[in-house]
Amino acid sequence: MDILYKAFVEPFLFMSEAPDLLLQTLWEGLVSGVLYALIALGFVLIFKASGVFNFAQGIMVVFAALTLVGLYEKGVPALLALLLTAGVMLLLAIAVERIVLRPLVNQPDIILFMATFGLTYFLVGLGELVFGGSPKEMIADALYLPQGTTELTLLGGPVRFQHLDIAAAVIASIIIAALAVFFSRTRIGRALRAVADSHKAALSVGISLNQIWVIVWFAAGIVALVAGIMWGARSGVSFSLQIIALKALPVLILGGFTSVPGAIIGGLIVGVGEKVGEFYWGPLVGGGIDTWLAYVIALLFLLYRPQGLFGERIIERI
Amino acid sequence: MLYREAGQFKTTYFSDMAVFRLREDRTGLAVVVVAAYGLAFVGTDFLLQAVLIPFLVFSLAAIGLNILTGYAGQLSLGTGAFMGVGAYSCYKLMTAFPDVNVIIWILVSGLFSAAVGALFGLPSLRIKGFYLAVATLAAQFFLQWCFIRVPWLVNYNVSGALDAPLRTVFSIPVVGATATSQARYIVVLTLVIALTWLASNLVRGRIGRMWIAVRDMDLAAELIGIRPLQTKLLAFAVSSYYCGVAGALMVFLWYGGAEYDVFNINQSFFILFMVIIGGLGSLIGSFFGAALIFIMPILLGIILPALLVPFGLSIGAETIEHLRFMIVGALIIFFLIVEPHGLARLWQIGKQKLLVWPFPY
Amino acid sequence: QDSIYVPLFTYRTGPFAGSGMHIADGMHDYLEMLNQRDGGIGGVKLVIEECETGYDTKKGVECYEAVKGKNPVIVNPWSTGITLPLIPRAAVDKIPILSMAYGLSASARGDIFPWVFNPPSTYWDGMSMIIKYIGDKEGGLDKLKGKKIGFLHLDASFGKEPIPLLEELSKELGFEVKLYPVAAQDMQNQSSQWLSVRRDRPDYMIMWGWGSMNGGAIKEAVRSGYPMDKFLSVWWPGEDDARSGGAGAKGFKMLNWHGVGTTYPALQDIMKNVVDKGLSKASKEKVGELLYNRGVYNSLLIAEAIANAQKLTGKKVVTGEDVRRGMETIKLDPARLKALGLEGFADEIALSCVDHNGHRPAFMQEWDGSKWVKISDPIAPMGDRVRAQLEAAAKDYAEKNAGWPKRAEACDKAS
Amino acid sequence: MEQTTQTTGINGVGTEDLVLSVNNIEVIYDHVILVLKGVSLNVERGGIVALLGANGAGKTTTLKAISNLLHAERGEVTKGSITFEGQRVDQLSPNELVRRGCIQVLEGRHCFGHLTIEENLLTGAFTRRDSNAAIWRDVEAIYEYFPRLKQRRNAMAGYTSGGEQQMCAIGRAMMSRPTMILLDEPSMGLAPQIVEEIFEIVRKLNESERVSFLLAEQNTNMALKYATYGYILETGRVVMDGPATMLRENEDVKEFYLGVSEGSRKSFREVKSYKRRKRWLS
Amino acid sequence: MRPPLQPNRDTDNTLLAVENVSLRFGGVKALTGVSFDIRKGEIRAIIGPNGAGKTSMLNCINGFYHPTDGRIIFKGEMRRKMRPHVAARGGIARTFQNVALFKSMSTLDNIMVGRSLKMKAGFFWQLLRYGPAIEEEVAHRKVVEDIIDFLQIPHIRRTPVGRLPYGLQKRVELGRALAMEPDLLLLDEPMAGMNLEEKEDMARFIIEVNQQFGTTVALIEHDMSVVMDLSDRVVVLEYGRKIADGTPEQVKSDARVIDAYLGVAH
Ligand SMILES: Nc1ncnc2c1ncn2[C@@H]1O[C@H](COP(=O)(O)OP(=O)(O)OP(=O)(O)O)[C@@H](O)[C@H]1O
Ligand SMILES: Nc1ncnc2c1ncn2[C@@H]1O[C@H](COP(=O)(O)OP(=O)(O)OP(=O)(O)O)[C@@H](O)[C@H]1O
Ligand SMILES: [Mg+2]
Ligand SMILES: [Mg+2]
Repeated sequence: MDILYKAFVEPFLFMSEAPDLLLQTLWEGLVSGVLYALIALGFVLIFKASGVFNFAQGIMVVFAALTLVGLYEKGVPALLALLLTAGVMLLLAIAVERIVLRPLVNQPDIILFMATFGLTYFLVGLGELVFGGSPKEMIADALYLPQGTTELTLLGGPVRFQHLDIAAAVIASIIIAALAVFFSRTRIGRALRAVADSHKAALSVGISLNQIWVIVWFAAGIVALVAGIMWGARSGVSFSLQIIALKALPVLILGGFTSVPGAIIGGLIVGVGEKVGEFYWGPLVGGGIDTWLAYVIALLFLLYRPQGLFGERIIERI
Repeated sequence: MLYREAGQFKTTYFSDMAVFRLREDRTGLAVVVVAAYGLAFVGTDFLLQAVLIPFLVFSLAAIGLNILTGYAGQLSLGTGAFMGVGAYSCYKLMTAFPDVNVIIWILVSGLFSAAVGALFGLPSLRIKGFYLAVATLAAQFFLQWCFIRVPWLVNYNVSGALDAPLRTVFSIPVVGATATSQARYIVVLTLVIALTWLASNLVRGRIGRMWIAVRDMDLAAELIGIRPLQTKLLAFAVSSYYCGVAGALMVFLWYGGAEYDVFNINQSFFILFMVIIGGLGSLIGSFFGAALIFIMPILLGIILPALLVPFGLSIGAETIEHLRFMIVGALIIFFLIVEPHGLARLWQIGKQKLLVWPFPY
Repeated sequence: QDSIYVPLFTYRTGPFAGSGMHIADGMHDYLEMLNQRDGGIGGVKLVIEECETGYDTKKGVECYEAVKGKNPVIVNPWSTGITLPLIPRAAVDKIPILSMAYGLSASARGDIFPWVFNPPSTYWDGMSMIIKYIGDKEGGLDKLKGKKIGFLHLDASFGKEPIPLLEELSKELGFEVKLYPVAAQDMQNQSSQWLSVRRDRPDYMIMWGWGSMNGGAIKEAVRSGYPMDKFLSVWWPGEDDARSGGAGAKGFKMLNWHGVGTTYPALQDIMKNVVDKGLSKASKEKVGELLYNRGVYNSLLIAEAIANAQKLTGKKVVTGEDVRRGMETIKLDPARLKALGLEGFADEIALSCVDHNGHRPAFMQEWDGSKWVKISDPIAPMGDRVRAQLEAAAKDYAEKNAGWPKRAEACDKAS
Repeated sequence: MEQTTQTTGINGVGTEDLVLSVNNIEVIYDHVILVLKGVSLNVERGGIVALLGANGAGKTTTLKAISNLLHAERGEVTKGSITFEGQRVDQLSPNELVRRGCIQVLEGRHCFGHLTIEENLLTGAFTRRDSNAAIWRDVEAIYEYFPRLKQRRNAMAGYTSGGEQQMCAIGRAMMSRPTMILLDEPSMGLAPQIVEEIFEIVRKLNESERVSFLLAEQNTNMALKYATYGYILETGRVVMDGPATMLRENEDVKEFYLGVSEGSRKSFREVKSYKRRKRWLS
Repeated sequence: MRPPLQPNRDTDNTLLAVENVSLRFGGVKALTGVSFDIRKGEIRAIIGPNGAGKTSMLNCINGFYHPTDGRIIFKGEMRRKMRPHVAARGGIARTFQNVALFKSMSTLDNIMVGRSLKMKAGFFWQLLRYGPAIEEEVAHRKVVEDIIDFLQIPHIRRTPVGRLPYGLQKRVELGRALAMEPDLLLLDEPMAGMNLEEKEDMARFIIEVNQQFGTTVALIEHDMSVVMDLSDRVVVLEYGRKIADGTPEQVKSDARVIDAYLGVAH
């Protein structure tokens, strides 16, 4: 009885008692959601456009952020460093296409997935070789990212909003809107979806996989750079950041591998669900449940919709 | 003419259905097995303890995952956790009943992991492909959380970790501080050979065919009367059984004590990669994969410095590590490009070429 | 063989590299300094070899097996996860293990773990010191009644180890404990934990973290406006971690037991003989930082144990077995420290066959925005309490590891 | 129809008039499986060439070798050469070939399942640089050829029927405005009416826009009715070739491919099994 | 044309009755109120233009689609929401329009999978591959070899079917369906992509199966000569509705059928 009360009544009582905390929790959830979505977006781009599940997205985030900071430390002005980093991501995209993807065209998804794992290994080694293993600070000021905090008294309590988080939310929304339009409205966007469906058929109608792949990997590289800047400004830039990419998985799956808006909605659901769950129900079992809560949330949604909320329908025909 | 199919006729279906249809293959296998046992007596501690035992353990786990992912086509990222279930239940069993032969408990602990695996396999009826990975990821993180949060699992150990009490087989210690690497190796080798044999029986029979059918086209499989859920769950259970046993072997015969962290998501990925690079749907591929993913970095760690020293380049351990990462990554990509279907296929092609040798086709 | 082989398990790669590399540099540079300055120890050159573990148990065990054949005199796993599987092996292979202020706390009991050393203090010591410090600030331990103390820890055995003690103390002293576990994959993503902190409003926060968890926590604490002077940590954060919190991190406190900076003659020697000669991987400004000096302390113990072993056995080239004895006879009193060029670097410490830890006091230091400032006298651990934990743990280990060998090694007297 | 055949006889045509010429190619799959053992064929400008042969003869493989799609299946051309419009194309990427005007309709449909029928058609125009208006005009033209597609234009291709997908695949290829189309089993799975329709389209494109065709087809009857020239492939070798009219008169072709032995068509009911089975077993 | 040796073909002998079946996917009406029956032992053809709903009809019969309306009675039992594997157990086997073989398996194994339903040895025997497991394996292998011989494909016994040319894949698929020893065999365009000779082979197999084992066959095919020669009765669908039903001769001369499907009279 007591346990039922604790599980089903108390949390809600608490929510109504301290609405300011609820608001703060929701805000934190939204912000983490946006940040997860930024990472997930990189996955979506590549998956949607080539059917490749890119395991290396996490390390690409780290790699981009490290390059940016590394260049800055070498004395390159921040904005130039940003441009140069974009250039590096382009080179990476070209190299990946040449060396990894081109020879593996038309192979099963899981093989390409494995290849991106090889890429991850390679990038980890290369990144550490070039930049060393020590954590670095993101050059948030030099990039004119707002710092600071606004504390508002809302619903009877102080609620804090980090300016950085607001910036992240705005930037992420812009990117996502732009990509969503790109995919559904443009010629290249359509070609990207075609490639994801079938390499073979795409080849046969003259879509240049090579070109397409460079484009999406570059786009994913840019998204990784943005994610790297945002995450870096929040948590510092180090190789352990790549672990966070794992959190992008439930987001991705929840939203559907192929949906750009799905990434953001999935991110928000996971972010908010995780924070609210941990905040109100975590203490019941000793806390730390946000390590798996996201996956369980995703699983529940999947049982209802096996292709994720916005994923393309899984075609089952015979 | 070392390797020829010609002249070896099968007069019964029975002999035609043997695993190794060619005499040469059978001899080859016998040689390998004998050599493997032989290594126990000539191998150094390093070879046995740091190379062969883990290699065998990973091969077993890879066989487990291969059954699920390679044969039945269900992608799983929860291998680490399922190994953990095996290890923790083995610990509970062998501390609760210390007098029973530990090998029995190792084998029994797999059953617990099988049950847990089947439970987490339930969503596979509805969820497929990469999406299914989330169900297994949920298993991975949830179970890992349990390992650390349920102190009962480690008998309320102050260290919160698993340790390996002394256990003997025929009064030779095989688990615990005093067990020699020889003894451990022989136990692991024997178990791995036995379980591999059973797995090969299974995958060649009706059940194996049903798994492959579900993998290749689950809709068609259902239309010819295969119950998809049962078949998938069976694959989850059998696969988790193997992983569980591998987990128990890993903790008690290799590490000799471990924290919950050894069952983390990286472990799951690690084994998945062995399976893919070795060859999905191939038992021998599991061994190849384990060798490539586990042993190759060790070799590189030994070879690289030796290679670089003559050039007057003395480089630090971390640079070697970085190079090792890069080379392993590059090699993985290289092997995939050479043969996307894994080392097992490469092996097969090699044999085929040998069969027609000296003609090119 | 006319050299002594000292393998160093290090991690300059992987998620914990940010902490690991400074430690590695400190360890390496001190030993290298001895080589350069004195030609080794007792005239025998040290062969220093790093083995990269990446903080990964699998690779750590592999490193162990790889160095085992080369007659290592001591092994420093630098990871609790790696230490655990090595403990039973060490006894068989006769290689001492030095897990300096980490690892299995029970291994402080030399009578049960003759091959394992974890000076200068256990985590229980550390926790009791922090509580004592908080009590002092509040004006007495009895003032803790009704207070709320949050415990932010890595969700692993390392982070969980002090919990039983903390809970016991809470019962006795009447304060409330709130636990905030951080999973390894969420080290840099602690907003959930800090939200809960905002909900619970603990009067003090105690942190037990490693790697990027420390920096992440400090950042989040600053972000969520937690008063930094109430935020205390065990001895693992470094300058990088504190710096990442920016100006807001000022006031953050942590336990420490050794000096920072390069004012000590031995560190000057390191500068001169190693860093300036380009033999170090550390950049100049990192020399003398907290974790660097932690590594130096680690090597100080190794070197001292080797020197002791040489004295005890009369041999020049000593083995692991000898160094184990050397370790047990470590006695670093102020005079000895001064002789080593480390006057005032650390509190004195003496180990024995029974006590492999020392249970030395540590002091509290505070981040002033750019460096650590010592702000307290040495705080002694709550001896009795810690002893009780230790007894129980040691007994527990021996019981659960049926067949755990009785100590057969003879006992040496410190010279 | 007879006229077409006669006006564009193959003999005596100079190489500059060959759109496509395949020279003695050999194809190996997976490094060990030898499938084509020296196949040569020519397609002259404005020709319709039929590629006939039993299952597994290597028709599909030949077409894929030409359009360079073999790489994607781990097959490779190990000998011989292929020229299109007078230039070697064996090393070109498939999309470059499409850009130059040679497109293949894959056997077994291969529509983009998650794209709608209309989007499928539009991807066909990927390599074109013309205005949107021109592209939409062509889409409408295809809807005119296949009214069924128009009805289902907004359906996801993966959910359409087999025949609808086949039409979609053919329409999609036509969208690239090619000068040469490699058609692999265009009639498979189509209703008789549509089959006629397709061959009529082939003829129309051929006549009005001088599009050349190489078609692998099992429906020999139809193929030889519309083609100008034919090759018969058996186990990776060309065993017979000649103008369509000639092939149609050949006794063997009649018996094995057209099913008119002794003057009239046999009923499928009366087929006996004593036929020359050996041909399977080589 | 066909030999008049059909002994018991009266209406009581209905094996399967489709009554008023409708099937909708969102706005698409794949089938609208279709009724017909299949009698024991006959060869029943279903024809119609592309997208008429033929494949969907077969999918309803073996439980892959569930009709939105109407009912299907098989062997006197009405089943509404039947899972495909239940249908298979009940004796319905089929081949598919887009070949649905298990690509990585050999011909032999593909057909062996078809025997799965008939194999009973338990898990533990399978593990040991001993006793009942191996006896059963050998026994069924014999049956499968017979099927392979019957279909004249012994030379591709061990080839992974993914590598086979299309026509042979269709044949293997038939083999797999036969291995199930079905009462009702559904064939979806079994002769697509075959040349004449191969069609003749296929026709012979179908007739032999029908006559020797008395298997009832439902057949979709676009090649009119095949349909006319083989089938006892023909259903014609257009836009999901039945527009004709009768003997081949009746259907062939039906004006609506000519108009909708055949084009020119054949
Ligand atoms: N990917 C592949 N790997 C190995 N062998 C293949 C592959 N694709 C085709 N083959 C083999 O190549 C031969 C020729 O096949 P191809 O598909 O070209 O025949 P086809 O003439 O088009 O037959 P169909 O009329 O059935 O389509 C066959 O024997 C087939 O087994
Ligand atoms: N799962 C589905 N979802 C949506 N529409 C479907 C689905 N299955 C079939 N359809 C539609 O129903 C109609 C009938 O399809 P069906 O496959 O039964 O045609 P068919 O008669 O077999 O044609 P064909 O001869 O071309 O194979 C088609 O228009 C198709 O697009
Ligand atoms: Mg073909
Ligand atoms: Mg159909």
